Amino acid sequence: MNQSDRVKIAKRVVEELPEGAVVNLGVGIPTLIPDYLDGKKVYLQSENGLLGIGPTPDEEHVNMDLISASKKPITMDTGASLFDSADSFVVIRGGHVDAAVLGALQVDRYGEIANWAVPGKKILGVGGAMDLVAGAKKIIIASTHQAKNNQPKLVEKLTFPSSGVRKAEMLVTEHAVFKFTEDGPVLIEKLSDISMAELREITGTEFKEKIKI
Amino acid sequence: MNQSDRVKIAKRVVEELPEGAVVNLGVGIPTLIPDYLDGKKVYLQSENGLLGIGPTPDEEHVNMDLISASKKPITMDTGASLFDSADSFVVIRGGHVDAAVLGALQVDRYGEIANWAVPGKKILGVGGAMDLVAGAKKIIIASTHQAKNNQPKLVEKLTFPSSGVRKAEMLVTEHAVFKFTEDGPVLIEKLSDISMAELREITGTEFKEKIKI
Amino acid sequence: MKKLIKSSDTLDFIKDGDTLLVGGFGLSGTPLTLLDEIADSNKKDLTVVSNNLGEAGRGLGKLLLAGNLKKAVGSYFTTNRDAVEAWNRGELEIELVPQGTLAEAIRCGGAGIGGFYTKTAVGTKIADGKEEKVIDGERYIFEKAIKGDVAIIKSLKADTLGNLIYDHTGRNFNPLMATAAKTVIAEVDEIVEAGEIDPHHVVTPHLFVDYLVESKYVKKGGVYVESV
Amino acid sequence: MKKLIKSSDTLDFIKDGDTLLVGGFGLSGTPLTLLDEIADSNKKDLTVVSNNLGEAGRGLGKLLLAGNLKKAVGSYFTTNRDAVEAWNRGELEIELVPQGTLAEAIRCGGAGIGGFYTKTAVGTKIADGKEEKVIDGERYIFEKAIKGDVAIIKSLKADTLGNLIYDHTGRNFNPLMATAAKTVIAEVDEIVEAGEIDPHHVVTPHLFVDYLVESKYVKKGGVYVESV
Repeated sequence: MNQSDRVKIAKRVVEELPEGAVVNLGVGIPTLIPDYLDGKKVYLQSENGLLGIGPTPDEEHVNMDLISASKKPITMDTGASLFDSADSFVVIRGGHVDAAVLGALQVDRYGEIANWAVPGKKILGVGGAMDLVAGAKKIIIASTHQAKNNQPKLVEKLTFPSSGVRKAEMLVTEHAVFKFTEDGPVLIEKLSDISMAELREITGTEFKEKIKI
Repeated sequence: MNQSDRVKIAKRVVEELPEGAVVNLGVGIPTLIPDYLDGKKVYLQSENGLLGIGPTPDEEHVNMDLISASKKPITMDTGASLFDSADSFVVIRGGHVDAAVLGALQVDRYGEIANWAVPGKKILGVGGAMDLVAGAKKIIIASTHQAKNNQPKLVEKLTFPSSGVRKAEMLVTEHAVFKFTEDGPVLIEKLSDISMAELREITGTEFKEKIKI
Repeated sequence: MKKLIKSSDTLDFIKDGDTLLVGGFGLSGTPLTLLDEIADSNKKDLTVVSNNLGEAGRGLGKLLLAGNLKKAVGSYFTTNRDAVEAWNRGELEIELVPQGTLAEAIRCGGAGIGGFYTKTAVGTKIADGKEEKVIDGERYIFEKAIKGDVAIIKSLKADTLGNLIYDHTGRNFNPLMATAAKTVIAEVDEIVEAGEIDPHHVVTPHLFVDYLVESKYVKKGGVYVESV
Repeated sequence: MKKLIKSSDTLDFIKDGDTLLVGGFGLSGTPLTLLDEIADSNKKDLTVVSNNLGEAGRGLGKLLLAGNLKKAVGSYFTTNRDAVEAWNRGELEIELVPQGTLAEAIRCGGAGIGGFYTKTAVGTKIADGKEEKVIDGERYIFEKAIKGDVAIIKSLKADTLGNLIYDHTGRNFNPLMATAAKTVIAEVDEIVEAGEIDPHHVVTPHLFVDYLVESKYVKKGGVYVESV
C-alpha cells in the first residue's frame, strides 16, 4: 500500500481520539498518528513504562534507556511520568487507556481480533498485544483493507489465532470505516471512491451500511 | 509487669537480631527495642510505607504524614525509603522482613500465634498482624510469661483465634527463652532466678530443656 | 485547568449507596476537606473502603456520626470507639480485612486482575468460607479484587495535568485507590505547573486522576488545621 | 560497603539449572556486565525469565550463543533471530507469556501471592489448559506467580545501602525482579552515599538488594559501550 493511504488511515483514526485521551499505539500504521494529530492533544502511553511520549529525538539526544515499546528512541512530553512494567500494565489491563490503536492480521465480523500470530508459523512473540486487547476502553483497528496476498482482513470467522474475547469497536482501512455491533459490521463511512460492489467484493464478510451523506 | 522486666525481654530479643537485619516491630514490648540496640544497626520497617524508622522527633519536628504503623510521629533514618501500602506488603508478605517481633495473646506449643482477637469480644481490628505472621522470615514473640489474669501465654492449644498457620520461631518472656520445634517448645535459656518447678507451674504446656550452662 | 473543581462539586459524583475508596492511614494522608463536604451533605448508605474509620469525630469518623455510612471495609477499627459502638448497636456493618490483603485487593481492582491467592490469614477466622488452594505445596486463600464508584484521595502536590506526589507515609493507600474507582478526586495542598515534577518522581500518573480540589486545611505544627 | 562485589563474583551465586530473572526491555535497562560474566562462564541449563532474549549476539543473546540456556520465559522473541532458530532446532525451550501477565506474575512471586486471575489472553491459545474463573460476570484465567533463584538487574544509581533508582524506561522489569529471587544482584552505573537519594524517590528499597556490581559499560551517544 502506498504511503498516502497509510496517512489517510492515520488521519481518520485521529478523528476518533477525544482531546486529552490516553492512547496506546501499536506497530505499523498506528505509529504514523503522532504526525497527524493536527493540534489535538493526546497522551501517548508506552508498555515499557511511560505516559507522555514526545517527538523523536535528534541523534545527539538519543538515550537507549528512553525508548518506546518498539524499542525506538523517544523523548518525553511535558508532564510525562515513568513507572515499572507491572504498573504499566495496571494502566493497560486495568482499563485506564482511553483508546488503543492496533494493527491486525484479521478481524472477525463482531470485532474479535487476530494480531499476534499466523497459523502454522512459529509463534514467538505476543508482547503487550493481548493485554491491550483485554484492557483498553476503546479498540480501533487501523489496517489495510486487504493483506499483501489480497486476502480480506475483515472476515466472517478468524482463521488466525485470536488475541482475546474482547472485541474491537472500530476498523479503519484505506477504503472504509466500520463499527462493530452484535449483528456484525456496519459501514459508517467510505474513505475512497471504490464502488459499493467492489468494496463488498474485497471484504470477507457481509456488512450493513449506515453512511452519513 | 514492671518496666525492668519489659526491658529485659527487649534486650534479649535484640541478641536474636542479626546486624543489618530488616525488622518489623509490633505494639507493646517490641516498641522498646529501638532503645536497646546497643549500637547494633537494624532497619525498621513500618506497614504504612517506610523502611528506616529513625528516632522519635521533638515536638517541633512532628509531621502527621510521617508516622509509624501505631500512628506515632517518627523520623527517617539515613537511607530510608518510602512506598505505598501495596508495596509495603510486598515487603512483609513476600518474605523480605528478616524478623518480626510481635506481642501475643497466646502461643501454642508449636509456635502458632493468637495475637489479634479475644474470643467472645468484638473483633474489630487485625491491621497487618496476619500479614506479618504469614510473611516474615523469622517470628519472635516478645511477651510477658503470663497474661494479666495470670493465665499462661504459652499453651497446649490455642483458645484464642489463630493469626495463621505459620509458626513463630521463638518466644522470649521475662523468665525464659523458648525455641519452637515440631516436638514442642524447648527451653534454651532462663532469664530469671525462677525455679524450674515454678517455671513449669506457670507455663501452660510441657517443654523440653536444652539450656546452655 | 479543567481538572480543578470546588470541594463542594465532589458531591455531584457521589450517589447514595455508592462505594467510596478513601485514602489515608488514620488521619495521615486523608482528604479531610472532601470528607467535610460529605459529612455536611445528606448522602446516605455509603460503603467506605479505608484502612481505618479515621478517629472518633475526625476524618471518616465525621461521616459515621453524620449518618452517611452503611458499611466500612478496612483492617483496623478498634481505635475509633464510635465505630465499635455503632457496630455494637447494629448501625454499621463492618468487614474486617488484613491490611496487606486490603491493599492488594484494591490494587487488583485497578489492574484488571479479578482476584488473587494470598498466604495471609490461612487457617484463621478471616479465611472462613473462602476458597483455599495449594500452590507449590503452600496454602493460600482466594481474595477478590475491590473496586469503588468514587475514590477520594489526598496528595501533597499535583501538577496542572493531575500528576501526584505524596508526603512521606501520607502516601499509604492513596496511589492504589487512585487506580480502582470510576471517578477519582484528589485533594491537594499545592498545584504546580505541568513539568515541575520530574517524571521519575511522579507517583500517581495523571491518567488516574479525574479532578483536583484544593485543600482547606493547612499544616501547622505538623498537624492539619482548617485554614479558614 | 559490604554489598559491593566484583562482577565475576556473580558466578558464585548461580548454579547450573537455576532460574535467572533478568531485568531489561530489549537491551534497555539490562545488566550487560553481569551477562558478559555468565556468557564467559560454563554455566548451563539456565532458565531465563526476561521480556526478550536481548538481541542477536547482544545482552541475553550472548548467553544463547554461549550455550548457557535451556529455556526462555518471556513475551517477545521474534526480534532475536538466533532465538527463533535455536527454538526451531529444538535447542531452546520457549514459554510465551503476555507482557502484562509476565510483569504481574513476577510481582506476585515477590509478594507472597501464589497466583492471580487476569482477563488478558482469555479465549486464546495462551489460555489453553489454564483454569478459567468467572468473577462478577467477567472471564479470567489463572496464572501462577514466578520466582527465580537469582535476579540480575540494572540500575542507574545505587546508594551504599543498596537503594536503587533507574534511568527513564530502563526501569521496566527491574524493580519487580528485585523482589522475586533468593539472591538479587544489581549492576549500577554509579554508587552514592546513603542519604543522597531522597527517600521519596527511591524505587527499589535496599532490603531487596543483596549485592551491587559496578557496570563496565559507559553510555556514549546514548548507547552503552564497554568502558575498557
